[in-house]
Amino acid sequence: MTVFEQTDSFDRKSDYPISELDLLVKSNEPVNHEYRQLILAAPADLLDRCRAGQFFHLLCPQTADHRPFLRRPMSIYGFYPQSGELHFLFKVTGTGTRALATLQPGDRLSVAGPLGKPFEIEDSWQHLVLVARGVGLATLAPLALEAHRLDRKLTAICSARHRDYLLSIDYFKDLGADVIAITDAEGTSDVDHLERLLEDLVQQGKADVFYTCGSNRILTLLKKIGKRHSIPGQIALEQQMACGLGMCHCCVRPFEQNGQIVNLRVCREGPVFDLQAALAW
Amino acid sequence: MTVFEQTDSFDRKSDYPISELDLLVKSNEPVNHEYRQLILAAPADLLDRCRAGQFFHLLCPQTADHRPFLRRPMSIYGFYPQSGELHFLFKVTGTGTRALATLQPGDRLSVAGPLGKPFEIEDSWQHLVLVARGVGLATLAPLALEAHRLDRKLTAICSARHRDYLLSIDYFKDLGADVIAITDAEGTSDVDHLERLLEDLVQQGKADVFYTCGSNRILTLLKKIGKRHSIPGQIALEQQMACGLGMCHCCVRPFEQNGQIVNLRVCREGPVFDLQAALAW
Amino acid sequence: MVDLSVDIGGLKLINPIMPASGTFSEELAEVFDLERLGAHVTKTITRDWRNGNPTPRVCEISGSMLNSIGIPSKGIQAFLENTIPFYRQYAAPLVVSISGNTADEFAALCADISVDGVDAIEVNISCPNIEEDGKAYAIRPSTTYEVMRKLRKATDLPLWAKLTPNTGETPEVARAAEEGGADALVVANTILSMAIDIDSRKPRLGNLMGGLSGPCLKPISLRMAYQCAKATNIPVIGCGGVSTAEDVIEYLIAGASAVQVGTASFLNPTAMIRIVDELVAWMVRNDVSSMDELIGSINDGEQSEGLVFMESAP
Amino acid sequence: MVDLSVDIGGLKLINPIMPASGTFSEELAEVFDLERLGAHVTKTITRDWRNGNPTPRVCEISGSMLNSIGIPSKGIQAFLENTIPFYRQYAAPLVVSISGNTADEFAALCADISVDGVDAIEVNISCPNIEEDGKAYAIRPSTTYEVMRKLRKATDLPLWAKLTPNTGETPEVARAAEEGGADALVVANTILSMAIDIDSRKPRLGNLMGGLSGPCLKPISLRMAYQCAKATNIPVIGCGGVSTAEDVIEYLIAGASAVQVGTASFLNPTAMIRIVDELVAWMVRNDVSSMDELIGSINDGEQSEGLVFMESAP
Ligand SMILES: Cc1cc2nc3c(=O)[nH]c(=O)nc-3n(C[C@H](O)[C@H](O)[C@H](O)COP(=O)(O)OP(=O)(O)OC[C@H]3O[C@@H](n4cnc5c(N)ncnc54)[C@H](O)[C@@H]3O)c2cc1C
Ligand SMILES: Cc1cc2nc3c(=O)[nH]c(=O)nc-3n(C[C@H](O)[C@H](O)[C@H](O)COP(=O)(O)OP(=O)(O)OC[C@H]3O[C@@H](n4cnc5c(N)ncnc54)[C@H](O)[C@@H]3O)c2cc1C
Ligand SMILES: Cc1cc2nc3c(=O)[nH]c(=O)nc-3n(C[C@H](O)[C@H](O)[C@H](O)COP(=O)(O)O)c2cc1C
Ligand SMILES: Cc1cc2nc3c(=O)[nH]c(=O)nc-3n(C[C@H](O)[C@H](O)[C@H](O)COP(=O)(O)O)c2cc1C
Ligand code: FES
Ligand code: FES
Repeated sequence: MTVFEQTDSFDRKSDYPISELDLLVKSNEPVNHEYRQLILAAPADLLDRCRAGQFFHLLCPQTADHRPFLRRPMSIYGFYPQSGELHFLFKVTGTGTRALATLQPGDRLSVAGPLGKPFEIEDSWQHLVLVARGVGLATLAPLALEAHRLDRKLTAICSARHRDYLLSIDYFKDLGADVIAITDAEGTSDVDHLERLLEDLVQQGKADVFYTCGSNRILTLLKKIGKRHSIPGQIALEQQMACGLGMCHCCVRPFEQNGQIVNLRVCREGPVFDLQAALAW
Repeated sequence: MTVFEQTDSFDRKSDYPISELDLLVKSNEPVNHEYRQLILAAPADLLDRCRAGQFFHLLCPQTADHRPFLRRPMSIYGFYPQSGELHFLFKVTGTGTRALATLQPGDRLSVAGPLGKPFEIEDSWQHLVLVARGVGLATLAPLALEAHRLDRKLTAICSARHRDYLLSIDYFKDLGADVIAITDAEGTSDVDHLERLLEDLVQQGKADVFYTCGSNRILTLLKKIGKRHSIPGQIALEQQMACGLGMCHCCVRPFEQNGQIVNLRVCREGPVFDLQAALAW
Repeated sequence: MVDLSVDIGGLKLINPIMPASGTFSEELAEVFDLERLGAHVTKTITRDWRNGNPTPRVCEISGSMLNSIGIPSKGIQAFLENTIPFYRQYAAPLVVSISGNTADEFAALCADISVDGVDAIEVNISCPNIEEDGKAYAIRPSTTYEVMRKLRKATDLPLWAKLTPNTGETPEVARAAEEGGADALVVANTILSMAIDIDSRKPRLGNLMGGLSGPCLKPISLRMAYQCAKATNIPVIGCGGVSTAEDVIEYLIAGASAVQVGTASFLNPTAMIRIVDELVAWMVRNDVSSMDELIGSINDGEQSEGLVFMESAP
Repeated sequence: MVDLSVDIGGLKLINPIMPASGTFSEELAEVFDLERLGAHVTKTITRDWRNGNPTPRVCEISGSMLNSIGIPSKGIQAFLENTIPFYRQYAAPLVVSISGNTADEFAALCADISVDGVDAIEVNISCPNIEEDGKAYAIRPSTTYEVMRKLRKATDLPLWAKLTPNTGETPEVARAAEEGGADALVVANTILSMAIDIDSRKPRLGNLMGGLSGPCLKPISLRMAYQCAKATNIPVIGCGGVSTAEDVIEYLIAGASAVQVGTASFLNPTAMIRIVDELVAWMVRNDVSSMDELIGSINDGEQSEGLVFMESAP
């Protein structure tokens, strides 16, 4: 029979890779009329564990109008151990993100993470190509920082409906990336045009690997070009999540592995997957 | 087959006695460390319908810490058609009242009412005696105003643990009432002392009717004295409520009617009942 | 121009919104015009006077409430003398909810209440039945069928059977009610629940247990409404957690022809007319002009057949 | 000094807090020390590989959630090779949840999983059973008894029967499980529910229906835990909506000897250890030194006997 005193002495290790923490909101400002950037104050040891491509699971606040029940997954947009900041870039869409939008500096937000498999940058990948649209840029932004740190060349193809909606362009430029902006408004974002851009990069030897997230259209195209030229790739995917940790199996998506279709958990085996294994949906 | 346009035209009468309204909070200040006074801005036609002894059913706000589900009944502490104000005096006890305590000027509060049967003042009742303790004073306060309006004499016996907790004394005095304060601290609030006070009033011909609320001890005593001297009385009672209107039958209490014990709805047949019919509990 | 009318087994309602039994009474006429409701449904009555359960009769739990009122009743005489004449003022149909301790007593009450001014009888076969160890008729198909047969013989009025969620055989019970002669199903009553005060260690309801109603009940009743609509050919009236027009629409899409509103009227006495107004606004916004466009319009694909008889969570 | 230990039919737990099946996995070891839990309970497994249900597999509803995961399973082989060795690292007992399509298959799996490293078997008799029209065994006393008899013969390990709320016969089913050989009852699984997206008119779960879990379920499971504790002589493990120490205490007072925590771990991965800490703090504050002072300590007076078999809301 075991007898306790009120104690935490049972914690055998103190360095669990995943934390559940109430963090202080430093700011939560609109970036444009759909997106907001949320900056939390975070302890250095948490930020040290963050990697590009990982995400946090956020317990959005309860407001009079919005009562999200489950947590909401959000990619790490930036993690800065020096300044003690954790950044998210989010699009206000439904219940949870609307509640998130109400957070004020000084409020607290419960975060769980960092979660999931990060992007990989293999030693031989010197020229990285990143293709992103919309909120996908939030997920890919820290990859640019990592590429910069590792002194790799980076081309960022940023797609949006309109120049006004192009996010993070300056961020990528400041990190020394070649930025190619394509927009629906200018008619430069269609698949054919994107394919030509990518083929050019391949011809110039500037595409050792593709990184992307989200869009079906871009996935299909990148898979095709990747296969054609044997260029590897990684994609960050989304799926609705309950636990975010791997316990509930609600976040599965089908993938192709060794010629078979298998369900993998986006929160655990992902959110970053091999581009060729990912299936369009 | 009936065909609608979006319209309220089906409202055949526009003067329903009971309203459900979102009212503006004008103030919500602590009165002492347990009680708060809540002042709402209310339309004159609502205030015109209020009577002493009636109550409103309040939809307390949802806060991060408190999620009351049902409404909470609160006596009308004051109604002032001229200034357009509806007053409540409440004790912070549980979930609902704690949520109520968070209301800020400018917030809105949904109220349903006025509800229930008011106190009566018969023409022959010239000398009114009011005995109240704690939050009961909230319920009896508007009766003092009504007595003043009708030019009746009023003796208010106000009981509390300590002088510091005596509420509304000045309010009663300003309305010309004789105020007798009795407290536990001074040893003046016990039943025997109260009985002597009341007997004195009876002897002086200053007790045509008793009004009270709440306390079992006071109820038992007033019933005894009332019976002894054939003095009528009224008591405002409390019971947990769901609908507040008479629909759900959750708020019943037993009463003696024609020698039989019957369940009556506090929200509908009450909250004001004949003193002799009320049973101690 | 939108048409909110619905037809419940021959009974025409101007709109699909009506109160749930036990959460409505004459007093609500002091809050709004009762003529705006699709129907009026009375609190369940019994033949004789009944006191009801000990207090506390309600308690609130996380996001909903429990009740154990216990059907206090003034008996049939008072009902015939006071209640029916009151509702006669209105054109809206009057639905009288009744209950009985034995099937025969239940049927006799059904006959005696089939009077002028009553437009339909809702039989509350989801309350405890002393012939069956306190289990409700509607827990089992067999007892449902038997009591419905007797009730059917007792009246020519439309007969609505109110089902219980406290069963593992919803589709079978629904079919038994239909075969027994029900003209419509009210789906459903409250689900048996409990709450304990940890300080006093006493049950938070005077009667130990009570019924859960309100928002928490909605996904359960909605599932039952869907199952009942699939399993039978009679109209289903959804009941459980309705508090917005969206809730109504969800029930209609699932297959209900109308809904009853209970607990929401406690939180907002004007809830039902607000819901009617919101429903009209939604229809205008979404270009839906009649209830038929909604009722049973669920996109359930292939799955529906196999799954309607499922009674356990997958 | 407080003693949190409990005894579940001979199995000693250091405290009464353990995860609910399907809401726990090895990954939680990355969040806190799993040794702090009373037991480890695995996701239900089946003999063969199973894909699980189509997505969306969860949806949130007012104050709770629905799920229809559908028991995806890697099969027994992977489980024996990977999962059991993982949990062997810990002293906390390992409880393996299993299910089968037929009683015989179920029993065979039960035998095959009775290996070293497994401390108890939780039999999920609340999932659809193809021999009974998709109804779960635990919907009826008869099917409960039959499957439990077979399972009992298949293993010498402690056998925990996980009941379903989708029944009108909770006390009878509990007794059938006891008579069939269960050493403890887990009360209960999720309740069958549904939600519809009114814009697309599609069910909000890929599998049409799913199970309700979380706070909304608590008053229902608590009532069942109380009924089961009254109806049988075996320990009851409460499950449904536990998210605070107060919830645990409510279940213990109702008669449960331990509790399982499910949905709360999704909202707060550290919920279970927070609950253990809160429980200790509550006991210190309230001068309660052992679980025995709580278990079954409800002040239910005279009523309990008559009402425990009630299955309809009063
Ligand atoms: C790994 C990962 C990283 C993400 N990173 C970002 C990011 O950096 N910035 C950003 O704006 N968005 C991101 N998303 C999407 C974000 O999680 C959803 O926009 C958000 O959950 C929507 O919640 P809601 O309550 O506002 O919407 P609702 O539509 O009300 O949500 C209803 C339910 O669906 C789920 N859901 C809805 N859309 C999505 C979605 N696209 N992906 C997963 N679940 C969804 C919600 O979590 C919730 O459970 C990410 C998603 C994943 C899986
Ligand atoms: C007609 C009437 C008039 C009242 N007038 C006043 C007043 O003017 N000022 C004031 O401070 N209080 C008044 N009360 C009591 C007040 O309603 C309760 O204090 C309040 O409901 C407590 O709610 P809570 O959530 O803070 O407490 P909790 O204990 O958390 O409430 C739990 C439940 O019990 C009910 N409840 C608890 N105490 C009471 C009570 N004494 N009476 C009725 N229901 C109760 C609540 O409404 C709620 O449903 C009145 C009660 C009634 C019936
Ligand atoms: C206080 C109360 C009393 C009730 N009384 C009855 C009743 O007498 N007869 C009945 O059939 N149902 C009764 N019910 C159940 C309701 O009619 C309805 O089925 C249930 O509350 C679910 O609907 P809701 O979630 O909208 O409240 C009662 C419910 C409540 C909350
Ligand atoms: C996502 C999810 C998956 C579940 N999977 C299983 C399962 O495999 N086997 C089982 O017996 N119960 C399963 N359950 C039910 C839980 O074990 C538990 O009985 C239920 O969720 C109620 O507890 P809660 O309210 O604490 O979540 C699952 C529940 C959820 C939410
Ligand atoms: S969200 Fe639970 S397993 Fe991925
Ligand atoms: S509170 Fe509903 S009848 Fe009194």
